[in-house]
Amino acid sequence: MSKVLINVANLVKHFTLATSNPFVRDKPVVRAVDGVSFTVSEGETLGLVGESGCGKSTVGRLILNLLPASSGAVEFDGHDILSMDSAGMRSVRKDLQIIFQDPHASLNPRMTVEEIILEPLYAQGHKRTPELRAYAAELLEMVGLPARFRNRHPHQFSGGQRQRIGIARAIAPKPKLVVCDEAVSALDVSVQAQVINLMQDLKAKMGMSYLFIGHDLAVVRHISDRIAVMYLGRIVEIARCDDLFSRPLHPYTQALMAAIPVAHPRLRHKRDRVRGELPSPLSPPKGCHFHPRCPFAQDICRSEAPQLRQMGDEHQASCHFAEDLPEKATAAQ
Amino acid sequence: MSSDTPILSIRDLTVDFAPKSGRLPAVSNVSFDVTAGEMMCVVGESGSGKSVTALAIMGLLAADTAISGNILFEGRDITRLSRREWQKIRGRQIGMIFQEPMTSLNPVFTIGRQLVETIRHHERVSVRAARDRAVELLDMVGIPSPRSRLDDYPHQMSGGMRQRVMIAIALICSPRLLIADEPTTALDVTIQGQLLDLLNDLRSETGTAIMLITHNMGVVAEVADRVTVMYSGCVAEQAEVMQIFDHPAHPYTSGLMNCTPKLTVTSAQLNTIPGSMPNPAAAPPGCLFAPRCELAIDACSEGRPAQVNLTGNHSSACIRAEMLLGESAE
Amino acid sequence: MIGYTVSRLLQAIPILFLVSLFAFGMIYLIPGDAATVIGGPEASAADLEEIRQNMGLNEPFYLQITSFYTNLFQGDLGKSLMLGTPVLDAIIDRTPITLGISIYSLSITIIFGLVTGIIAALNHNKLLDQIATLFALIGISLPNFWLALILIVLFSVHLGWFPTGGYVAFSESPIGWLKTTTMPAVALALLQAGLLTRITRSTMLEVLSQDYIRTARAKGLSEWVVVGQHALANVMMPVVTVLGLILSVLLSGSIVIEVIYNIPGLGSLMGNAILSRDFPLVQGGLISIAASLLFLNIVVDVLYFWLDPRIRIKSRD
Amino acid sequence: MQSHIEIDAVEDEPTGLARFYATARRFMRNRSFAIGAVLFGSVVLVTFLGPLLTDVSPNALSMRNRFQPPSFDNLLGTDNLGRDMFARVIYGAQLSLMIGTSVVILNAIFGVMLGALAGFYARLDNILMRIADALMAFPAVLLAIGIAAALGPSSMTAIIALSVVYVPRTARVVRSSVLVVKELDFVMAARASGATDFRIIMKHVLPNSMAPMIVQLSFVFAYSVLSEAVLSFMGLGAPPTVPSWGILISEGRAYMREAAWLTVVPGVAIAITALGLNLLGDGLRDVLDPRMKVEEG
Repeated sequence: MSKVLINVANLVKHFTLATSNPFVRDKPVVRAVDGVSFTVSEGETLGLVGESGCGKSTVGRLILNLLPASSGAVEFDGHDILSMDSAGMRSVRKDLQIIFQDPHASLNPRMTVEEIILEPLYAQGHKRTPELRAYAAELLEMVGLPARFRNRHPHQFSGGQRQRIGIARAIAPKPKLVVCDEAVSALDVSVQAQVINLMQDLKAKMGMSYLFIGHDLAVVRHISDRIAVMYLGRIVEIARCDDLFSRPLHPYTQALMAAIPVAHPRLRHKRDRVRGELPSPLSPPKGCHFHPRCPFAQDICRSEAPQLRQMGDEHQASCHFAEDLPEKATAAQ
Repeated sequence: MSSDTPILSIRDLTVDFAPKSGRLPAVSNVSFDVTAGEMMCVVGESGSGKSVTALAIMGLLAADTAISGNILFEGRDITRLSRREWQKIRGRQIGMIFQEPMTSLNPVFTIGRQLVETIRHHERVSVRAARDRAVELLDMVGIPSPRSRLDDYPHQMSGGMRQRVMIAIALICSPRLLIADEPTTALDVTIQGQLLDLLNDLRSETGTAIMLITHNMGVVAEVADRVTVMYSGCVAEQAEVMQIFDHPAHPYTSGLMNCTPKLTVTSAQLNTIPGSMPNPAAAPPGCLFAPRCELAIDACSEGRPAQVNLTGNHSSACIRAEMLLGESAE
Repeated sequence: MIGYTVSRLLQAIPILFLVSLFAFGMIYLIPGDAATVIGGPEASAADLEEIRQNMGLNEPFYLQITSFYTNLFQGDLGKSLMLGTPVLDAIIDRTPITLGISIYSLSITIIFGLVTGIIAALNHNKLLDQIATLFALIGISLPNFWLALILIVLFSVHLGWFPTGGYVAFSESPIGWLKTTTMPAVALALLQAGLLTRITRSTMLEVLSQDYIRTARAKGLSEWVVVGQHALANVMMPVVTVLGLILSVLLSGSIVIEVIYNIPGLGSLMGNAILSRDFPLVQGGLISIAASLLFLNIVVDVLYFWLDPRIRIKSRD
Repeated sequence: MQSHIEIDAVEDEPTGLARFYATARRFMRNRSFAIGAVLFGSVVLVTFLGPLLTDVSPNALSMRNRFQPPSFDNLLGTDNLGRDMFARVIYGAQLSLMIGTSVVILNAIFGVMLGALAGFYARLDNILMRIADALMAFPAVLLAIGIAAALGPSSMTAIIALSVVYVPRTARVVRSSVLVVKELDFVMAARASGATDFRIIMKHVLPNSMAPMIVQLSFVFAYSVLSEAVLSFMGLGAPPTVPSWGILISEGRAYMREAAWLTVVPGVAIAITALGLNLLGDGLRDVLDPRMKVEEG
C-alpha cells in the first residue's frame, strides 16, 4: 500500500450560533463535524458522500485550514496543519488545492483566465514571466480549452468551461491533494460526464490524490477508490468501493443505495424507503444518530453511540449490528 | 388505469421572450399529449425549454411573451381564454408544484393559512371546515401530526416537508392534471425517493395525470409511463418509457442515458456528449443537436428535422431515426 | 422578544456614548478661541470671560469632560446662551410643534410614497411607472427649502390661500393649524415621499419576482389577493425598516423649513442656536435628537422583529 | 485520452478602442444613464464653457440695470444690484461642482478604506461600525450645519462637514458589499492558495465590491450639491461674496414678489444637477449590478 498523504484524526467542528437574546448562557451549538477520522494515500481518491447538512463540505474546509477546527488533528505530508503558523501554512498550501461546486462564484469575474489560473502561483510569490505565461497556456490545453482563450473573462464561458478553468487553477501549483467540493454537482449530466473524465485523466497524468466530496453515490463511486459515508457529522462507514456496494454494513449506507433511482424501467420494484428526514444538527438524536430512521434499531442504539469498527480488510462501519446486517437486510426484503 | 383520451394536448407551441432579437425561441414547435391518469415525464437539461413549457400551460409567463400554437385542455384551447377564465382553470383543474420548496411558499403566512385560503377560494366552506380539510390533505401527503403543523411557518419545516405541503395545496381541487417541475431536484436522495413514491401513490388513488419535469434519467426510469425528451426548446423524441430505454431513436436520448454514471457498470471512462447546448444567439442552421452528434451527416445541417412517426406512439426528430431503431433491434 | 429588545437597548449604549462624545467635541472644532467665536465681534472682554466661566472653558480638559458627563447623567444639558433658560426645557417646549408637523408630513409621505411605489411596480416599465419614477426622482432632486419658497410665492403671495409663515397651535384653532402647517408639511414630505416611492417600488418588484408569488398565481388566486395580500405582506416589512431613515431626513429638513416658515419648533430652535453659536443648546439638541432617533430605530427594529415570523420564531426555538 | 473540448465558440472580446465603444454603447443603452449623462454633462459643459461665452463678471454692479427680467442682454436677468444672473449662476456652478467633487473624492478614499477594513476584519468591524452608527444617528443636514457652525463659514468647511456626514454612509455600502464578496468561492480559492490578506483585498475583494460604491458616489455627489445649497442658504457655507447657489436663493428671497427669477433660476440649476446625478446613479446601478438594492440616505 502506498504512503499515507493526509491523516485526519478525530476532527471536530462546532459552530456556536448567535442569538438575539443576551441572557441565554447556553448558545445553541451545531456539531457540524463530530469526530471524523480518515486517511488518504498518495495517488488515491477518497469519496466523501452524504446528504446536505451532514458536514462533508465542512470537513473539506477544515483540512484546508480555511476554517479553524474545534479540535482534532490533520497531518498532511508530515506537517501538523492545524497548529502551523501562517508562514508555514502558506508554503504547504501549494500542495493542497480545492475545486468548488458553483462555477459562477468560483472565478474572479474581474480577472482574465490566465490571471485566474496563475493566481495560486502569484500568491506563492512567483513573478509574471514568459515561462509562467507559457505554463498557463499549457494548463489550458491540459483541461481541454484552447490556449487562445487565456485573455478572456469568466463570463464568456459556459458552466462546464468555467469548471475546467477552476480545475486548471487547482492543478497549477502541482498539488499533492485536491479537495473536490461537489465539483460536478452543478453541471448538466452531459457536461458532468466530460468533467469527470477530465478529472480522471488529470489524476492519471499528475498522480495527485483527490478528496471527492459529493451527494450522488453513483458519481462518487465512479471516481473513487474508497468511499466514506457521512451522517450528521460522523462517518458511519468507510470501505473500498466494490466492498461497500457489495456488502454495505450500515443501515444508512443501505438506505442511500436503495434511494438511488434505477437505471432501467424494467428494474423498478417496490422498496422500503428509509423513513423520516435528517434530524436537526442542533439536537442530534442520542446514541446512534441514525436510530430514529433505522428499521433495525434496538434499545442499545438509542443509548449508546456506536464506534467505527474494523469489519474486514479496509472496511469500517459504526453500527452495533454490523455483523448481522447483511442477513437482516435480506430477511427484511 | 389510463385511457387514451388526452386531457392536455399541446400543438406547435412556440414561446419567444424576445421575438425580434433573432435569438432561438425558448420553446419552438413543441407538440405532445398527456392522457388521463398517466405519468408523463418531460426530460431535458437546463435550457431545454421544459420549465417554460410548463409555465406556458399555467399561463404564468410574463404578459409580453410571444406565445403561438395551441394548448388544448380537455378539448378547450386555453391560450384563447381570458385572464379570468384561465384563473379558474389554474389550481382547480391544473395544479402545479415547483422546484424550489424553500422559496415557493409565502414566508410570512402560516402553512394553514396558505392551505385554507386556497380551499376557500375554490369552495364555499367555513374556515373551520377548510381547516379540517387542510388537516386531511396534510395527512394524505404524509405529514406527521398535521393539525399541529397548521400554525407553523414555512421556515420551520424541512425542504421535503414543504414540498409535501406544496403537493397538498396542488391537490385541493383534485385537479385532472398535476404539473410537477423538478419537484425533487433540490432535495436529498432519500427524500427524493419518498416524494416520488408519494406522487405515484396519489396518482393511482386520485387518477390525476402527472406531467413530471426532470433532468434525471433515473427519475424517468423510476416513475414514467411515457417520456418526452426535449433539447434546446424542441422535442427530440417521445415514446413509452420501455421503448425509450430499449430502443432510443434520437442520438441525444441515448447520449443522455449513457453519460449518467451507473452503479451496475464500472468503466474507466464515462461516455460523454461532446460540447454543450447551442448558444440561443448563434443557433446552428439544421438539427440543433447536429454539432454535438457523432452520427451527424451533411443532411443534418440542412433545415430543422420534423418529427417522424415510428412505431405506435414513438416519434423522433432525427432524420436517421429509422437507422438507429434498426441498429438497436439487431 | 423581551430579550431582543433588551439586547438592542444594550447595543445602543456605546452608540449613545459616542454620540455625546461627538457633541461634546464639537466645541474643540472651533478654530482659535472658542469664546471669541461664541461671543461674536461685539463682545467685550468681560462678556468673553463670562462665557468662559459659564461653559467651563477655563477648566482643564479632564474637568470639562467629567462635568459634562456628570451633568448629562443628571439630565442637565446646560443653559442656553441665547435664551438664558435650561437647554432641556427649551427643547421640551418646542418639541410638540415639530412633532405635530412631522406626523402630518409623515402621513403625506406614507400615503403618497406607498401608493405611488406600488402603482409603479404593478405597471412596471409602462407609462404610469415612468411617471411615478420621474416624480420620485424630482422629489429627491429638488432642494426642499427652495420648494418652500416657491410654495410661498404661489400659494401665499399669488393665491393667498395660506399665510406666508407663523404658527397657530392646534388647540387654539385646528383650521389655523392646518393653514400654517400644510405648506411646511408638503415641502418636507417631498423628499421623503420620493425616497419611499423608490424603495417601495424596488421592494415590490423584488417581491413580485419571488417564487411564492408564482405559487399564489398557480393556486388560481385572483390577482387582487396575490398582490394585495401575498405581495403586500412581504413588501411592508422592509418598508417599515426605512421609517427610521425617513424620520431622520424629516428632522434634517425641518431646520431650514421651520426657519423659512417662521415656525417656533425644534428645527428653528436648532437653526437659530447654530446661527447664533449657542453651543450648549446645539450640543444638547444634537444629543437629544440623536438619542430619540436611536430609540425610534430600536422601536422600528423591534416592530420588524415582531412582524417577521422568520426572525421571531427562530429565536423562540 | 484527451477529453472533448466544448465545441461552441466563445464570444470574441473586443480590445482597445472597440472595447471602450462597446462599453459606452452598453451604458448609453440604459435610458436613465443616458438622460443623466446628458443632463449632468451639460451642467459641466456650461460651467466650464460659460465664462468663455459671457465676458460679464459675476460681481459687476450696474445700478441702472437692477431687476431686469431675463432678456437677450442678460440671459437670466439681473439682481437687486444689477449683477448678471447668468454669470452668477455659472460661478455658483463652479463652486457647487468643486465642493461636490471634493466630497466624492474624500468619500472614495476614506469610505473605501474604512469600509474594506470593517468588512474584511471582524475585529475592526465592531468599532468602526459603532462610530459610523453614532455619526449616522444625527440627521445629515443637522450634523453638517453643526460642524459648519463650529468651523466657521468657508468652502473648506462645507467640504469637511459634508464628508463627515457621508463617509460613514459610503463606508457602510462598501462594507456590506465586501462582506458578500469575501465569502465567494474565488476568495476562498485565493486563501487556499496562500494569498496574503493584502493581496486578497486588493486583487479579489475590492475590484468586485466597486459597483455599489460607484453608484453610491454618484448619489453622494447629488446629496452634496443639495446640502451645500442648504449650508450656504443658512450662511454657513461659502462666504457671501461668492455667488454660491444657496446664497443666490437666499438673496433672491427678499425680492420674490418682484423678481421671482432670482429665486427660481438657481433652484432650477440645483435641481437639474441633482436630477442628472441621481439618474446617473440609477443608470449605473442597473448597468453595473442589476441585483443591487436601492441604497438611499
